[in-house]
Amino acid sequence: MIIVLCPLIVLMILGGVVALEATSLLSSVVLLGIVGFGLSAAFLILQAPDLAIVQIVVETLSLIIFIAVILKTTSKDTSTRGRGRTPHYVMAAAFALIFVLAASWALASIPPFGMPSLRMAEAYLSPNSLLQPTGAANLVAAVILDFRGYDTLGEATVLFTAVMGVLAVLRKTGRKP
Amino acid sequence: MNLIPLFVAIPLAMAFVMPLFGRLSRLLPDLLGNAATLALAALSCAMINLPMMVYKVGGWEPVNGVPIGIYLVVDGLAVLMLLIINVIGFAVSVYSIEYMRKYTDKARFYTLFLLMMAGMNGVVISGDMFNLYVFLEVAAIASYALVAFGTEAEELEAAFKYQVMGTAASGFILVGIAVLYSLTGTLNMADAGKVILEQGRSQGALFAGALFLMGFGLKAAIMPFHAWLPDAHPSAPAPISAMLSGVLIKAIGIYALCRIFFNVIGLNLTTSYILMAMGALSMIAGVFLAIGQWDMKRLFAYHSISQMGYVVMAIGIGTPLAVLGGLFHLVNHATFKSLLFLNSGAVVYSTGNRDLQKMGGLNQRMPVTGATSLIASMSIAGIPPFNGFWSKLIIILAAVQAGYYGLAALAVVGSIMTLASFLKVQRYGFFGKLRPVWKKVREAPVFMCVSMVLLALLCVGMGLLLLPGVKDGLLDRAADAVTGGTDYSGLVLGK
Amino acid sequence: MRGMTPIVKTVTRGMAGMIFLYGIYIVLHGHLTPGGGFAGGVMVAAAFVLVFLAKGSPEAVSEAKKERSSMAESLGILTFWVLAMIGLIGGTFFYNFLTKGKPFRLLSAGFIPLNNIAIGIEVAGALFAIFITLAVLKAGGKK
Amino acid sequence: MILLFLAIFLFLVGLYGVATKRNLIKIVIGLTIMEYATFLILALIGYRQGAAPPIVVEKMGGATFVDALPQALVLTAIVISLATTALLLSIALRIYHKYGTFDVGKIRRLKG
Repeated sequence: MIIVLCPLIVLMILGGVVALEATSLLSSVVLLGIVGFGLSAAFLILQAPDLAIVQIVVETLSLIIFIAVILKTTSKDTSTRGRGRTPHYVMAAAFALIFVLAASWALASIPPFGMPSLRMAEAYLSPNSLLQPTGAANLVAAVILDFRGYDTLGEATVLFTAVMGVLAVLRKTGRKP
Repeated sequence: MNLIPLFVAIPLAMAFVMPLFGRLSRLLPDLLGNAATLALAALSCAMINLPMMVYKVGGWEPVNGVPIGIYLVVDGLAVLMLLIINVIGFAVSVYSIEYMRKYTDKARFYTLFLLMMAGMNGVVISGDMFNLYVFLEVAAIASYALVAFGTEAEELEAAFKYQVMGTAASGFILVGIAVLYSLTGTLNMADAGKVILEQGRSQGALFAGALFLMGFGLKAAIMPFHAWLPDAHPSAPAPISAMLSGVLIKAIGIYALCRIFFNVIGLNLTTSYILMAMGALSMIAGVFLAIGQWDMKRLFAYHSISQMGYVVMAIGIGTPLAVLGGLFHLVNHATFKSLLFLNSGAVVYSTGNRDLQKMGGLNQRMPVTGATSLIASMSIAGIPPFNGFWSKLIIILAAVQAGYYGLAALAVVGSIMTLASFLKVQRYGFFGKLRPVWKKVREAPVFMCVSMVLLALLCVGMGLLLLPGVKDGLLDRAADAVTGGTDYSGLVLGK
Repeated sequence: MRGMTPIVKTVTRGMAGMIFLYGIYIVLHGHLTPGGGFAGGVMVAAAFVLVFLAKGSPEAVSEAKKERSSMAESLGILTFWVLAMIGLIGGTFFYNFLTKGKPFRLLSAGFIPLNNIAIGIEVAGALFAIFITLAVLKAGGKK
Repeated sequence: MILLFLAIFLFLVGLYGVATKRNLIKIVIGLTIMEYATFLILALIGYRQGAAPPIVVEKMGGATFVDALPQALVLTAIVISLATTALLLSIALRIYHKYGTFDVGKIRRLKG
């Protein structure tokens, strides 16, 4: 389990770093795919088929959107390393160091991997699950659409908001003359 | 029938209907938008003086005492926030009827505006961490789009910066939720608070607290995390600036911070020192940055950072009096800061200019705008008898009472500097000699004036909230909800 | 936007149909098997995107398509809202008011399949609208 | 534990991209990586040793399932992330039309 996941996540990290450092935006978007599809494989290993499916289709579609944008504009990363940015990098490194130390200090107190505490989820996963109260065989669907359906309304609203935002931002003229 | 879900359901319904029918008539978007905000304002007024309510969405009863569905909780603090959001929202939507004529696609503007209202209401009534996150994103994404609504270079850049920082903040919040879920096994805030209390506050909880502080601190623009605000708030259309500065940073920043720190994780001495330090820093640095600005809206935006500093500092002090003062200041700031931004919008509407150096004497041509802005300026500067004076007085008294003399002195200094910078606004903007360029300037249209006068009346009348009978119903209850701390879980879950 | 060669168009038409059907299958079986309204909705949107890319629509047509998919999105999310509100009228927001039926059948789990369909429509409309908006945008302003 | 660490490291890689890259598309990519890392963290938290995926199949015994709740949260968060990315990209596209570049250094208010 860990033996499979560890290299996968390391691969994702490497993919992420290379994607950020590539000079061509098109290749960096494609390299982002390593992270995305790697994530989907990780979901599959972590016994989350729902997430794996969604992640694959979303990754594909967001790749299309990224590429559509880049083809309309430019694929060269011409950005310069602005002058006097060294303090910036030092601060970022210091923050990362503090963050990692704090995380390692904190993660000692959470339950070990593979043994989550199921306080709220107990009811969703009752051993007698044939009789679980929603009657759905897919427990994730039962959670997102029934137990936490209100969240899903919010989620759908976020997507709706984003579409309204995209349509508003990309309309032809913003102000009346 | 319990009405709590309507706070989210009404604006959402109007927002969903708008793209379908908004094109049919010119008046329809205005009508639908204002009807929704009016209904919300009425609904929130009906919530005053009701006892604390817990609403179980989907009718899922707790199993073995553990909540399994999403809870909506309306307690004193939530009622206070609902009032601010919906009353200011109503005033702003009335104002937008005229103001947004300058922009195209009004239907989409109202859609996004209502979605933002729904998001904020959802954050405030939620009793569940992840639900809070989802509605926070609704409000935040709507606000990103609204900042970019004019689609000019300035607006787009500000929106991009705002959204990048906001999304990073959301990432921190989500990791914080993950850590807290792993620790407690529940997402319900009351239940999580109970578990943390039983386990003792472990390292994981503190780490989650730090993540939340970064995330919500960024959304509230407290000082080390403020970089986006002075760009985003001035760039937005004026009604949206008023909403962002007046309400949004409070609803998805300060409110969420209070909820998590006081009611779930529980405040300890370190966190309260951190909050006080961040608050004092924002208070002083914000006002010093503000006083040098010549762009009217930018000056107001820096003052938002500074005034939020007062609130955060007072909440960090944590004594009942300080919390009361902080919350009162929060309400007051919502009224006068949104009024100031609406004033600046009226000036921009009539003159097309927001540079103080080019204004002057506008009082002669725009009496309503001038008078209301004078009231708002005196309120924010803390001149008696306006509302800002009382809340600042309470905060300073509370700081002295708790033995933080330094903080009290800083608060006084901040207040004096605020007065100075608003004297500057009045002197250069509205008093003095009228420049020949502005000889033909006309007062803003009637709906804009109505909404500004409404907010000005609130500014004058808000001091009444401190009267004994009124105070118990609203402010005391809100302060109790905060200072009650982890009693929250007992109240929500029932003994 | 120009279209592609006839071979591409023909193959795409067949492929897109299959993707579309598979998307609908995923939506309808969301409560039984992995997937659901969201995954299925994205697939349906992807089928439309495929056809769009192969054919290349003139901009006048795309504008109408954008309006229509935005309206489909509104209708989908409005349906979801109505399903939640029926619960409120009966007593509780989001109350699962339908009979649960027999487990493992297509018609089971109360309103979950209906919700899945509503979300599927919403997501498909939303993503296609985003795609069209980005695709037909003409470069304006300074270049 | 090591897995969570690696996930947090991925989060920091994304943050590094957001904080230091000077190209709008690269910044968006950095944000996407950050979000992916949070999904991974959530999925790791919900995993149970030796448990089945949370789909009930007919005639199965009393199997244990992995925690379905974090999975539901990730599902919601994926949609939110997609929505954010789309909006951010369209703003970036519009900025490109104004300036003809994605370079932060050449865009007036984004310097620094």
